[in-house]
Amino acid sequence: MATVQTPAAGKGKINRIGLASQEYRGTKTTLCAGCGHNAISERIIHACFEMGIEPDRVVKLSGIGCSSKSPAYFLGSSHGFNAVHGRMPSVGTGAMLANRRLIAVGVSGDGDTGAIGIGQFVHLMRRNLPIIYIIEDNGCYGLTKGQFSPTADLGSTLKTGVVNDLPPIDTCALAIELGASFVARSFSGDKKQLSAVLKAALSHRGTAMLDVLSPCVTFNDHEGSTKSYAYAKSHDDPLGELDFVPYFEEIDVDYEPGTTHEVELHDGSTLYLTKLAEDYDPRNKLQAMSVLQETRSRGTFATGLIYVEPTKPDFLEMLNLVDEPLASLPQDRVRPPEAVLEAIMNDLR
Amino acid sequence: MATVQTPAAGKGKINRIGLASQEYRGTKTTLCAGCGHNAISERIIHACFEMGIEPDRVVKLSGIGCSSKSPAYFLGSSHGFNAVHGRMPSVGTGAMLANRRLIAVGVSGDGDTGAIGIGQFVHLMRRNLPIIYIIEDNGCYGLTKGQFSPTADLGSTLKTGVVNDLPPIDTCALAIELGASFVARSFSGDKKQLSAVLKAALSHRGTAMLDVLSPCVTFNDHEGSTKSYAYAKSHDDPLGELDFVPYFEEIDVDYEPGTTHEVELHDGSTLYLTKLAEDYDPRNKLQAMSVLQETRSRGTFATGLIYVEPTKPDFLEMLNLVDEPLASLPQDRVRPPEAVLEAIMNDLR
Amino acid sequence: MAPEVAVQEAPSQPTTRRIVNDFSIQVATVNGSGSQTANLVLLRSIFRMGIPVSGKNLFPSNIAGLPTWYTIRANRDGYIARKQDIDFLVAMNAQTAQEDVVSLKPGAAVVYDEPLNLATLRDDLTFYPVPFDKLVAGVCRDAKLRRLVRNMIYDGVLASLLRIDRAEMERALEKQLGRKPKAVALNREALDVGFAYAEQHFEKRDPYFVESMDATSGQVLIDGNAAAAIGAMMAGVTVVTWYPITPSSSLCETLIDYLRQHRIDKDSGKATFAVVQAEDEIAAIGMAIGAGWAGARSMTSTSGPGVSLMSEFAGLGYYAEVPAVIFDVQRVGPSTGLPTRTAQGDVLSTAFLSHGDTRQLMLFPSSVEECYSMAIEAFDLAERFQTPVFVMSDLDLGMNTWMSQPFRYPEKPLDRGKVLDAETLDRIGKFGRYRDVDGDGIPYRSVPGDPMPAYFCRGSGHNEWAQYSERPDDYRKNIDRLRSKLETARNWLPAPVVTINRKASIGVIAYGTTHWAVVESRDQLVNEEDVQTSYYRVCAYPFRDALTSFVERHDRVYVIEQNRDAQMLSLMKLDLAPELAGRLRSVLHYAGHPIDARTITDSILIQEGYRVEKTRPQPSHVPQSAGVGGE
Amino acid sequence: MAPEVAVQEAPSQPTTRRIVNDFSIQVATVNGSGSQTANLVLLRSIFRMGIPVSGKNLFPSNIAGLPTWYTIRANRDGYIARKQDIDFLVAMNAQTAQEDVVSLKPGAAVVYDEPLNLATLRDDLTFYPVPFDKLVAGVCRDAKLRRLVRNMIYDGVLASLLRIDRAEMERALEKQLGRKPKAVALNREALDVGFAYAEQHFEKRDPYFVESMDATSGQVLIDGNAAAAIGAMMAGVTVVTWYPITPSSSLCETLIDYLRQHRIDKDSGKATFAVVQAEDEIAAIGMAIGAGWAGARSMTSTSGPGVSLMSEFAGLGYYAEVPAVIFDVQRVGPSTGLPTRTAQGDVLSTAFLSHGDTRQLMLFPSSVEECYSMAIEAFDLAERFQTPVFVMSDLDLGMNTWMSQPFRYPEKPLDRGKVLDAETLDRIGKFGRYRDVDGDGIPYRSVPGDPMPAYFCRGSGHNEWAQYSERPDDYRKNIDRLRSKLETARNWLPAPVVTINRKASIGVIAYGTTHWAVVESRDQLVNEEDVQTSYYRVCAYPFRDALTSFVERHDRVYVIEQNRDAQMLSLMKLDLAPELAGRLRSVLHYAGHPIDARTITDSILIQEGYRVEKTRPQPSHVPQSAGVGGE
Ligand SMILES: Cc1ncc(C[n+]2csc(CCOP(=O)(O)OP(=O)(O)O)c2C)c(N)n1
Ligand SMILES: Cc1ncc(C[n+]2csc(CCOP(=O)(O)OP(=O)(O)O)c2C)c(N)n1
Ligand code: SF4
Ligand code: SF4
Ligand SMILES: [Mg+2]
Ligand SMILES: [Mg+2]
Repeated sequence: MATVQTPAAGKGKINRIGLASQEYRGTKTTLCAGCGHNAISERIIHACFEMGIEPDRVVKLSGIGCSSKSPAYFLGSSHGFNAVHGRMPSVGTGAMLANRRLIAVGVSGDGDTGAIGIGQFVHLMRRNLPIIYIIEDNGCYGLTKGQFSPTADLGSTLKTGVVNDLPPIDTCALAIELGASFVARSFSGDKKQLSAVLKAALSHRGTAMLDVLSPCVTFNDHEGSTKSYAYAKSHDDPLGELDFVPYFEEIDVDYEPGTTHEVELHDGSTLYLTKLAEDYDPRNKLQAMSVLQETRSRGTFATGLIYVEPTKPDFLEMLNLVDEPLASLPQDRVRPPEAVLEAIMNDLR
Repeated sequence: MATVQTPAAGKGKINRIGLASQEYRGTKTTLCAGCGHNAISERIIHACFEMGIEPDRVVKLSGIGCSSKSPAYFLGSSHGFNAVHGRMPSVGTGAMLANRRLIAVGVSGDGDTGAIGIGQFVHLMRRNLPIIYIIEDNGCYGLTKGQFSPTADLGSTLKTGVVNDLPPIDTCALAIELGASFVARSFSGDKKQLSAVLKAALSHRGTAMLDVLSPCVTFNDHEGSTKSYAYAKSHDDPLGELDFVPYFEEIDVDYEPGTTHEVELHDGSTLYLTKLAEDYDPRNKLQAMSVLQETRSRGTFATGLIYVEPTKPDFLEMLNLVDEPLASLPQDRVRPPEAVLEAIMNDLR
Repeated sequence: MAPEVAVQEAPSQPTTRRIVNDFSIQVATVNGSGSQTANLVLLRSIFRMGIPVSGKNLFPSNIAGLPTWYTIRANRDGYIARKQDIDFLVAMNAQTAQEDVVSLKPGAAVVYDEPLNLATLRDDLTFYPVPFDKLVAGVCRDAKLRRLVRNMIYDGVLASLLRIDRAEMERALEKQLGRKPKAVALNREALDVGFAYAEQHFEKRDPYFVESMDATSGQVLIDGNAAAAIGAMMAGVTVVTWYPITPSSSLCETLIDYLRQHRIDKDSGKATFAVVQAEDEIAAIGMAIGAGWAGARSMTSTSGPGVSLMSEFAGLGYYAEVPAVIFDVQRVGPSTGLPTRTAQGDVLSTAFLSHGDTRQLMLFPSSVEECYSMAIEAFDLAERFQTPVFVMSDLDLGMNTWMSQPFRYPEKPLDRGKVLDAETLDRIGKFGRYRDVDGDGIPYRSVPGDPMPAYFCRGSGHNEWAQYSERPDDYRKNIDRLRSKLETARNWLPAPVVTINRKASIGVIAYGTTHWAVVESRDQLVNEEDVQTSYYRVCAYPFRDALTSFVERHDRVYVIEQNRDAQMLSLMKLDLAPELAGRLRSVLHYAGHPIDARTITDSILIQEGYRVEKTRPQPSHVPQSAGVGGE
Repeated sequence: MAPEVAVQEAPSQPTTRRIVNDFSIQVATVNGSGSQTANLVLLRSIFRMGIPVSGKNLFPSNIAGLPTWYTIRANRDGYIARKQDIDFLVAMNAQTAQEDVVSLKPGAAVVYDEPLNLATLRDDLTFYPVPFDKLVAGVCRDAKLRRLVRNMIYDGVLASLLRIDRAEMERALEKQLGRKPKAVALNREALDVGFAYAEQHFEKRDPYFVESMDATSGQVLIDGNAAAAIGAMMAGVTVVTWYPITPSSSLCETLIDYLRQHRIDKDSGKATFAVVQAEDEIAAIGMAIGAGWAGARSMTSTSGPGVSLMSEFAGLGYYAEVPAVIFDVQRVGPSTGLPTRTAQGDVLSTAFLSHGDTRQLMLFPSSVEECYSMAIEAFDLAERFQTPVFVMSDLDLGMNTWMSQPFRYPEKPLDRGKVLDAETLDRIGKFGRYRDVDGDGIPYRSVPGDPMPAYFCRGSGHNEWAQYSERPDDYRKNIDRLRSKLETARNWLPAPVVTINRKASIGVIAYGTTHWAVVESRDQLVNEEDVQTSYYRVCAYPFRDALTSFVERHDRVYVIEQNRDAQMLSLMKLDLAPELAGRLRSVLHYAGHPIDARTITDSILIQEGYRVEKTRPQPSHVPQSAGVGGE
């Protein structure tokens, strides 16, 4: 659909491939006004526009839930598949197997992923499938009217006063433990960080798992909730500033040596992380796990890029697929010649 | 069934409740001769006998697989439920809800748990349901003839030479991350350790997750396998000696102060862990996670009690159930009186 | 600006016709706008005036911002099925107002939000414009509250126009907001303002009136999910496992509320029940099966997608013979389909749920009363037959508001089925878990923790002694017994409700919520064309033998259902002798809203060879929306 | 100690009857004892002598140590279905030997392991005791190898007794162990030893002989799973997702082997396919659906429990219109059932797989050849109709060894169905993913990554433009189109194979592996009682119209199937006019082993009013085992 025009810089109204930001929009949202999910859609639109992503290479994938509806609200000219509850990972895996050139953007909810979908989540992470996997995390089931999800914190309350007495599943810790090669946490209210994380995810090859706090204004934005805007704002614990420099831009940042970690991503883009009090290196798995545990026990949540392994082979590489999309291989490459059948038959006599 | 007789010490042929070890046996195994699973059954029989467990309080639960068959081969006079593939956790949860007085012994395989069952595994751990959850871990699907399971190590080979290129799921790390309150790893070939671990698990209240290496002699015991007897023997990395003293026995161990950790379990039994080079305290979650990661990266596997949180409330406690089994509550306690119905009706007018 | 005196563009003459206690009101709003209170107050106040009513909510599968319609039907003759035509529209939603108005039949009345300027659209309707914003501004300052209170104004307007008893309305309001006196006061003011505005500005030009009568006294208003919840509690349910899904969530949510109120042990303060929100439907049914095996009365509740996921476990339940109750509150499929619309589309797939010669038991409640009574019965049947029992409700029944006689306290004690005890063991000799001792196909069972002999329960082949077996004779004997067990069940399951009309050569068969439209349609058939019918209402599957004799009595039998594939008719075809199967005809309705009498009557008349005027195509009530949705 | 000259306790007279090329051999062993090589060598050597054969393995659901029976039927007339009676038993398994011998019909022959001492059991059989342990000790020292090689000795014995061509046997051995010369040598020695022993010690007293003929030349031996794998490869499958389960695992495992050999790009060394062992069946079908949506030819393979788990996704595939091929290699249910036994028990539940008016397409291969050709066709059909296609094989077909003409290279190019291209877009104007442009119910689709307009795929309600919609008219139009799409499919799906016998007033209907017993039974019916039949072999569901005319032609039609619930007959009842449905009768066989001709013949004769001698009850072939098992 989109004709690919080269450069023209992502500054004005047209991006490097000649598309206007408008062309990254979807249909009008039907989510509640103020829903965090809408803010995330905006960030996705923004990141794809700025990165000059070709919309016809993107597939949008989701399960079921308010969050899972949101792929309709961005990248309207990309294909999308709003599948069944909790099973986006398998559908996304199938799509990427069919066509390795696609850029998969998956959107799920904390219920969709953490409850019914946790099995597929585990195995997707383990496979390090190239996909951006976004959890729009509001600690509840929005679309079915506000029940606790498995990311709800211990002691968090529903509007009705019911208290959650199960510990939350930390999807970031799980993803790291299981082998995802890019794991971040962010907040729908933090435009800058979320943009940087999304762009970096777009530059990564492998599973980029983004747990994005995304308050449900209708069912989980009250006092007593640990996923409300107010709570998220005041307990956000950034691991450092993120600065993303895409591969197609001149690097003009200038950090004092020793103050940043510099992570080169798969497509040549670079991510700069300013070091805070603690010297946090997101390439260190153990540190990643312990910072998650530690912030959790402090009652805050670490945000930013938590873990990255930029060169880990992804699932499609391991399968040693031909370069072309399997989906469009012509008959003569997928149906062996008659001689093969004959040889097989001979062998069976 | 078993009439409970008090003491009489678990030494001779009769245990403290007056049962012979024979009475803890099941039907004859139909597993392959030499299968690790059989050795584990033996240990279960032994531990239940020595602990004087009442067979009619035990329910044996399993999914599908060679491992999942094994509940037929121990505790023949206990109820058992060989359910469907990967879903033992939910069936076990239901059973414990129905009757909180039961002692649940679940047996699963690495395929049954790690693949199809990982979702229910995650949520069982999170709930800390009182159950002993044993994974008989052979890194392959025995019953379907030897395919890799999700606990197969990177680089491990099948008999046919096929190499596994996905990282293993570490069920212990997962269980700890998710909230299980007792997590151990052992080896079917280590009678002493496995016995101690099983007895300690029987003394624990909450989820006791035991990942037990259990070589599949038919499909995964060759060179190149990291789950063979030989490999397991030579890469077993015990975290220390375990000494279990049941609550009904006089404590007559005598350790030099500072050389052991002493863990008191729910039923009053005590577990002594001799400290090795590293001072390992299984009550420290972070240490547990890092020892797992570290041994894994060294190519060995840590065995023994990896993590324990003896006083963590279990799922049934959180539900605030009456003391009696729900299953046998009489009608007058479960059907509210007519006045209640009338009041409800009145309210609807 | 709206003129001071509201213009009333309407058929120039006030009609002299009075249509009393026979009309539908439809309130078109936006969901999340809090109109539910106003609608329920309206419903209840008419109900409390003694007039039969029903209230149906047609809502989108999203949380806020999309069009929603609430329809109240009041009918002195007790017809409370959906009616195609709307007589009185309250148009609050700019998005749909035009379409809503265009689809009305001539002579209808419209109360509308004045700025929508609808009166110019048609000249065959009565319009009553109301400046809601202006009026609400006088009642309440707070913008958020205003949005909610605004709706109460149309209740006031309708009270004036339809002559609804204001005292009843206020009582209904108090009932609705009982525990929030401030809210009651505010809303009462809104009511007053609406009432006053209408009294002052409108001349009654439409023919619709409410008048007190005595057809509802003693009755209650309730939805089917709440009714089923009360039934489950009264059945002594002890283990409840669930996973949220529309339209079934409110069943378990209501049940939780009731259990917390009435099933906490007085002395200990502890619960005689366990409720678990499972991680998904597979876990939910797995827990229910595990609990049923261990002797609890267990249940779960779901809708189509959940039933599909439960398929493997449902087969285990059938084959290993484990009791469990599953409520399927049906919605429109296939797949995610229309999650907030009603259907009877899971009948066939549930009958054959799971691979390999599995069969399931189903109950079909038609009324909230039956949601209650069949919930109780389902637990008895599940334990009696040691198998999953599916209670097939639907969204219309489960989530809409129905009137009912108050539920009767159960007379029978709990039937825990054939649970082995010492006495029985003595009588039968050796315990064989799967032995057919009594010749009815139902074996005895023991339960973990009881003092009876244990057995090993499994989904793989087994013999009478519950031992693993691959022997052909063991397999066959067992599966034949399972079939005979279900044969025994036929005549234990709730009996059909049969009305034989001696003058009728035509029979009508229906089940579930279709019943209400059938009741009305049968009267239409007699009144309009003197077509006499008998009626057989199915209450359970497998069917009783009575089905055969019913079909035998009639030349043609219309099976009326809310799905595309004539699912119940299909099950009947499988059971009936072919000659009888040949008498079955279909009336199908599948578009998401509840079936109405007119659809049935017209379809039967056409099939019977009568000429039927083409009725105006049904309003579709759902404007195009490009949003992705669905649960 | 065995005497030097083996005692041959047998009917005292050597028979003069010669029964040539018409007998069943059954080898009773213990699984895991490595008898498979010996059995296949035996099978192949008879086959290579030109005699029609089939080989069936009756094995337990465990890995080692339980009884297993391998049955070879050789039949000069080409009847290769299972036969009830065993003519020649090789009794190697102490556990079952007694039962095995007791269940033989008089006159049968028994080769047995001497220490089992079976000869005293019956005096109406011919016994040939062989001291296997002693003989093998001479061949091989290594204990582990000995266990394997031991079996080859009975091949040698049988070669002598039945007069099997030893050269063919050696060639078969080489074929079987081709790449292991040492193993070949060792086994050849065992063959020789067995042969020599028999030559030296036995006088032929049974009537069974093998003689070369010419009925198999050019043919191949293969199992249905391998055949389907070759078909899938030839269909150009690109994405294969699976989860191990008996009896389907070998389908994907064989496919992987073939793909690795023949679908690696020469130049790049890279794969033109992706295979994923998924975490379970839900993921397997989810991946297949995702891949099908994105334009791949995708498939998965499973058995009953997997199909049940796939239910939700199958409904999504139907409603969102996504192609995928699912092989269901059926085993005995319900639930885990008998994982290593055969059945046709998933027919009904698959037809209605998923809630809410879902319907699925099914193909029914009867032969290995059709496993191949229908695999190819399934991919074309899935893409043509944009829906899941289920290929309903079974354990008997999938895992047993069948002879077949060599498979023909496909003549037709791949049919990728209605994939939108620029030209079509031009022709049809605006792209509407779910528009019925051609009046056949099949819309056009675009594929991610192609340059055509995109659309949003979903399992929730949608209109022609693939926009989310809850409108009743949109819903109804779409689901009616889906029905009409399946109507179109009727006459695209593989046609039934119909044999009209002008003399017949009786029809027979069968499908899948039941076919082979039907072929034989129809001849029995003619030969024994001159009962003439026509035959209609179903190849696909939904049925073609030809079904109606077939039933019309016949007074009574027997539907023969391997399940308890007459599942195919049920589907036919739903489709046929009642008058015709009334002509259907059932012959059912459900005990785990493949159906045989005698069962059919007797059942039809009885139903037709003939007197049939009660045949001796079938041996059950599976001794009691208390082990827990099942997959
Ligand atoms: C199989 C199945 N079960 C249940 C549902 C009902 N359902 C729809 S969305 C949802 C939860 C959504 O929660 P989450 O993923 O957190 O999304 P949110 O709405 O909070 O963004 C559920 C349970 C369904 N659609 N399908
Ligand atoms: C739904 C379903 N899918 C697949 C199977 C087939 N199956 C039986 S056992 C098994 C794997 C067993 O592996 P594991 O749990 O590791 O047990 P092991 O045999 O190795 O002890 C599989 C895939 C099944 N029974 N049910
Ligand atoms: S209900 Fe919550 S999650 Fe759903 S759209 Fe509204 S605010 Fe967002
Ligand atoms: S196949 Fe492997 S896991 Fe199964 S019984 Fe044999 S040795 Fe044990
Ligand atoms: Mg959520
Ligand atoms: Mg295993």
